[in-house]
Amino acid sequence: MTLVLNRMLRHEVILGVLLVAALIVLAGQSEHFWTADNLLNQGRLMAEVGLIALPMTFVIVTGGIDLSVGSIFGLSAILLGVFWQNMGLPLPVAMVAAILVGGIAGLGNGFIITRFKVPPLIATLATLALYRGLAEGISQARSVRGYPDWFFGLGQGEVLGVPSQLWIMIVCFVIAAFILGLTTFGRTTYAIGSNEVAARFSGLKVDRAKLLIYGASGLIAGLAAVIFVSRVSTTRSDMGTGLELDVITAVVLGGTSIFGGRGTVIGTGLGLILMQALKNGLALSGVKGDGTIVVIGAVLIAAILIGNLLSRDGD
Amino acid sequence: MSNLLEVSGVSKSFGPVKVLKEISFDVRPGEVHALLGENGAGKSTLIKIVAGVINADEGEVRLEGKAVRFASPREAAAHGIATVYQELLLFPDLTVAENIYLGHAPKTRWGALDWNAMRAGARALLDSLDSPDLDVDTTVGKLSVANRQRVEIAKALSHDAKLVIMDEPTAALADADARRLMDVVKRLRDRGVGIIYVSHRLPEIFALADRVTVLRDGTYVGTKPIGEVTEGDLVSMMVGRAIDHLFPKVDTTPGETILEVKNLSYRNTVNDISLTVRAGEIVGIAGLIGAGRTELALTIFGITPATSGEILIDGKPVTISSPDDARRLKIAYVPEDRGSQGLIRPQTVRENVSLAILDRIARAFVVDRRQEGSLARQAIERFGIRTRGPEQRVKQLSGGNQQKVVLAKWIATEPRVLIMDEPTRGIDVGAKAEIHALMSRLAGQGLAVLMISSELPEVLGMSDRVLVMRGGRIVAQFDRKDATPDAVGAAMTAAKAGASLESAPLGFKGAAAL
Amino acid sequence: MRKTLFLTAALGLTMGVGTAAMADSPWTGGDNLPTSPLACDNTPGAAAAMPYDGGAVTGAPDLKGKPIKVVDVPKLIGIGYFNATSKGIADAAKELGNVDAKTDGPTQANIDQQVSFLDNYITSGVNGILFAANDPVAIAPVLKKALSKGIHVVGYDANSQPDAREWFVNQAQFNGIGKALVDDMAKEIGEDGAFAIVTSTFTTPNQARWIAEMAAYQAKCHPKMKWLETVEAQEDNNLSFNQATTLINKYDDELKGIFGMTSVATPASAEAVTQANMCGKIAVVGLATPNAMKPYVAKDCVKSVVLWNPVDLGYAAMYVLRAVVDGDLKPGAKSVKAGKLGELQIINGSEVLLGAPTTFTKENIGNFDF
Amino acid sequence: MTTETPALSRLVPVRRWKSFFESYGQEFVILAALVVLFVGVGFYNPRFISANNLTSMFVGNAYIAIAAIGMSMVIISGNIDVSVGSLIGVLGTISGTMAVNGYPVILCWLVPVLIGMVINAGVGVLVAYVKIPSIVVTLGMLSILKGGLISVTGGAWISGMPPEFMIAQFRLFGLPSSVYFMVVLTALAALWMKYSPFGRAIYAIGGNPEAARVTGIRIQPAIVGVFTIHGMFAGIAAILFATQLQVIQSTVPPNLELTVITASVVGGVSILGGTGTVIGSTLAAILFAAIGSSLVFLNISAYWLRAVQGLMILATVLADMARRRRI
Repeated sequence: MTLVLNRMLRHEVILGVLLVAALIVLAGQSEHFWTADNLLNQGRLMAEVGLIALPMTFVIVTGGIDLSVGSIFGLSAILLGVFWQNMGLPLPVAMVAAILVGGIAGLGNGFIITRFKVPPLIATLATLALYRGLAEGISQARSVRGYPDWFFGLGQGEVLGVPSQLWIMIVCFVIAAFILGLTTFGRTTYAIGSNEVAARFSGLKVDRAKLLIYGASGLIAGLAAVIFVSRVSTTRSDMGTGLELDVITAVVLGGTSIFGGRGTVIGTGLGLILMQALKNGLALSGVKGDGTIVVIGAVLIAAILIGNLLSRDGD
Repeated sequence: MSNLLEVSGVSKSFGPVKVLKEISFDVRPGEVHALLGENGAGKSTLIKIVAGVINADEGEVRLEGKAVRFASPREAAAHGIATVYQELLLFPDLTVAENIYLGHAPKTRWGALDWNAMRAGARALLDSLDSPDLDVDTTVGKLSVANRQRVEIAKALSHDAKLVIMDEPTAALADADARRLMDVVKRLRDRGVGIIYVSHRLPEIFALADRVTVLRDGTYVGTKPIGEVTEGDLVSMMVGRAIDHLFPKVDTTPGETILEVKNLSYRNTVNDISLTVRAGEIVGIAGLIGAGRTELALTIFGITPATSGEILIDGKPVTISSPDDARRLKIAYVPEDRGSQGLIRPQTVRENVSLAILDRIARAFVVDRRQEGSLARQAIERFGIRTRGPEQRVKQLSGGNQQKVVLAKWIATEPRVLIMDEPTRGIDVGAKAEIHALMSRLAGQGLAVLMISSELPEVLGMSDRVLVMRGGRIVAQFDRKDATPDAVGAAMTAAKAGASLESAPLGFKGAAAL
Repeated sequence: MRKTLFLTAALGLTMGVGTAAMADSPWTGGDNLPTSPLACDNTPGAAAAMPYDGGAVTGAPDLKGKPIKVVDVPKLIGIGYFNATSKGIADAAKELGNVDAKTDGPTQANIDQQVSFLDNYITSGVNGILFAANDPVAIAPVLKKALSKGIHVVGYDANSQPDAREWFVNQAQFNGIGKALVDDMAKEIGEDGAFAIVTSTFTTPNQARWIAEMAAYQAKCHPKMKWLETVEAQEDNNLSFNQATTLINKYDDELKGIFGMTSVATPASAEAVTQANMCGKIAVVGLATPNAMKPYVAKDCVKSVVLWNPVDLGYAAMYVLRAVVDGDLKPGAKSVKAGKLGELQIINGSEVLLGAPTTFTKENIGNFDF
Repeated sequence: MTTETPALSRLVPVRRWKSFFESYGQEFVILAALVVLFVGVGFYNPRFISANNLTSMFVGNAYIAIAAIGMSMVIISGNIDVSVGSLIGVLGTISGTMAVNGYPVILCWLVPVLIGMVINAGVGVLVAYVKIPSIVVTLGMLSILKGGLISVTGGAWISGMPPEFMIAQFRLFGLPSSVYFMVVLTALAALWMKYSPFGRAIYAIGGNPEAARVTGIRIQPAIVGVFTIHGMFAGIAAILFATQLQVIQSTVPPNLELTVITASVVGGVSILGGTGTVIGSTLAAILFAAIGSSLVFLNISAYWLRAVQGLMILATVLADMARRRRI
């Protein structure tokens, strides 16, 4: 059993070591880094990317990819404002509706991918442009502001001293880890990514699973958008631009194979934390933003490289 | 006469499995040297070593007296060795002409590829294969399997080869095409080319070969001039044991009809099929490649839902529009291609065995690992899967054990109808007998078994009834006692039974084994 | 053929939708906030005295005269304009001698990243923050957090909500810019000329504000001028160039002038006019930094460029921040001293006015290097 | 040719129109869409199809078409490059900086192209030999190049390049040089892809790597080669990009990689590898330019541009799927 665990978690172990090393170095660079305040705050800042990375892990484990999450994020954000201000819906209803629209947009991706057998990269490249265009067209580039105070509790408030969105993220993280690791749905996800034909031939509901996964990806992007709007108190149609690259980087850094079939939610969590720790820690130790980007790119390649080299003599 | 090719003491292992053990044989110029052996005997591996695709672990290959060790197929080709592969290594998006000349295309004075010469050459080659109907400008992806085979052969011929290796070139060809090909082979031979010819069609070998070498389970059995052996000799050299063991069919009394299919059609590949399978009965389906057998199975199993017709289980009509539907109706399908359709190769035995019954071993969607583990251990024991344990990845198992995993996965669903497509393709003789025994035992327990096989001995040895398909239709039906190789073979190829040996090419493997 | 149908249908559909959307909103690119156009002559706008409406810092240590650490987070880094403000800040810091200032920020004008940058610097413990907001509302929470941690906050270029910072250095009032630009254009192309606008994006607050003020002022004071359309071009050189060229092609002789609303769009528009050989026939008026405009001004393709001096803007912002830290600038003050710029006037409660925008012409443009 | 093939005197029938149409189906569709667009919008506003506007459409987007040539090759080989936008930004900046610092103009043009080839050869090595998926390598490169560029330059604008450096502004027979570059490079690349063994090898690797290996194609060097050539096209695109205007923004052009990938895909290059032509991607780049321009002429707000692009990709891909299924 330990042997199996080792094999399954090899990348996670490498990543964990990297993370610990990074944390130690970063903490040595700035006394502000290793403080509860800073760490909790980082949790707040990474909540949106973190949330979207969870369904993205599923997507990539099935061998797919979803480039449209940033655009769905923008679309949901804009619609939250439009539903609430222009259509006069009560804010809670508008929130739910905006999240649902995200889910529908995600289902749209899933539909194109399963029904027409369009490769996910292309399908979501198309909807990346399409959903962003809709967001811009619908909003006519106007921002919606002036939300009631209670709404900001979601993105700016705290529960038991921990940022509220961090709770949401932790709950979603546990649920995602549970689903992918322990349930029949998780097994189906891995089976699809390893060998979609064999999964289909084994009587698994492949299309339904993919539809659900892409739908969830959109839904969570919508949820993240609502949280984000609450954090920054305004909606704009350009929100979430380029978000997909951050999310995919975190997931791939977390050891999920871009070819599918391999990856864990725990790995994604580690990848996320490593990324955020680098962003924050390097900034605190005086490295500028552009330098941080370089380091993250290099760490991404290095992590996969090390993983490849180690697995070569493993298998 | 000096030897064109000499292979001496060649061994090769893949991981823990030793697939070739000290093989030696030789080929002379202007000779057709048949290579014979059961599936899994190591013929393909041996051919790949000669063709430079893989390297031998031990031993030596000498070409025209000089020791050679090819780093790549291109190097082998440069030395005048051309190969027609069994698994048709073509480029579906490229044209016929280009597929033939890729890698050694004619060039113009300026070094550009000469497409006109390429197309003219391809045309000429195909004409010499009596295939004037094949358009050199169409993409290979649009061709039928038989036509792709012709392209593959033309590709090998396009090299100015001293030695041509043909790996079951006639397997997918109908009678007339096969004869046409044999003419081509003879022409090559007369020109002084040495030919390694792999085929299961014994009559073909007798008509064509000068000498024959037999392999069994990766070992060299012997080389004989064709005149010195009979079919019976070759079969016993190949199989090396009594056939009774290979086909341990237990006589059963079939019970109620479980599966009934009425006028089932799928597009134009499955035409108006009607059949019944009863409990405890094994119904074999024979036919050539492309006869629509697998397509029929896929339609019953819901991968390609029927476009018309009816499927009945226990006399009640059912709708099967997905494999999931079929699974719920207790229909199981062990597919033709283990690697790509049957198994999740990177996953463990445990994960594969539970794949089709995940919902049943789950409590509130959570997979019960303990139950899963015991299921896997039971399967390992019951099916005699040779593995280090439930946590071994299936890609590390041998072909026969992989097939047992697929079978175990489906038996776990407690099916009432079991469809097996090429159940023993590419697995060694011992495992073959085990699979057959399992099949027989399952039927004995009341399963309705529908078996598709291209190995006529298997069909004849295991079936209670034999159906023959051709062109997507069922063209003949035999009871076990009436199913002779001649009769079934003739039905498959639409030739009259009792025709001469050469004109009754049996499109199946090891036909004369019975 | 089916594919062609597909494509045509998709195109048709989208264009139909697009046109419909266009039809019910004659959109100029301005925002929907109230405007306050200035008088057509040169009467200065009445600066209504307002009480201080900026935020208050809590628990700030007394650092009067002591060295402080300051970070400047502009909208984005890597464009000429903010390089210039950053230079001004550095100059001022050097002059003051007791300030350690650095500039850091996102590579795209992205609110999320800007907020993250500010957050990190708050944690790392700076004494003062200078900012140019990508979104006045989105940036407010993090700035308030800074104030609550005893960090002094001064904005420049693009404001936030007033209560999220202490002071804002206003380079020029929106209605002032609107008037200057439209008056310049009218002078060059006449009272009945037609013009178009190349802006960054319709969501950029400053640009949207200026356009709204321009539209109001034009309607009031130059009613016969024809407003053709406004196109978006991000902060992207090549896109701005393409858009300007397309406008020239589309309107041909009808188009007499192009407004460039950003320091990227103006030189790109000038380049488009130059490459179309329309120098002298199409006027380019806009906001731009002198360095980028020198080639066009030298060739007489562009007569004048309006811009406050961004180096001065950064310089002033740095001085204002130092004054706040030292306690020299308190709510209710009427003016503040800013080094070589002298006394700067305080308007609108908590805004420091930089002064009149500079007009760069062939004669003086060589004197500026930013 | 082999000696054993019988006489070649038998005439091969000329390629039938149908099969020609089949292999260039996507190109015809895009051409048709272009014609529809030109006729439709030209009818609405004749100035859309004035020589001036057509020229500016080509000029302003030639660099995208050129970058898409290399991208098409990479995708045909079964890989992808999401870092091309950053690479173009970096190379453009290098070129401009050299020009301002007085290096000979020839070097200012050649050195960035060479650097692009070296960088992408490195990417190719990581993909082919270290076996890291191309999307991961280039995702990493995207960050490294983008961040690195700004770290080094601070995003300062580069201006004051000598006029003889501005190659994109040279004119020949009244047409700007970028148009010639686009047409000539597309034609050369198309011929090369069609008539060179290496070009065919790219198709073979993307179509069926296992078969390619058995056919004797050395896959790993070929992949490195494809990325290197892609680097060359990115370098040329960067030079045109940098010399189009008097000023170089030394940052990474936003979303350029997506535009380039989209041009390739809409041009008929299958993301699964093995099919497509560089002519298609150039046509698609022109189509996008035309759509962008037409929106201004049709008075459609630029808000909808992205939505139209998204629908275009979907329509193209769905139609392609439908066409394939029918065959």
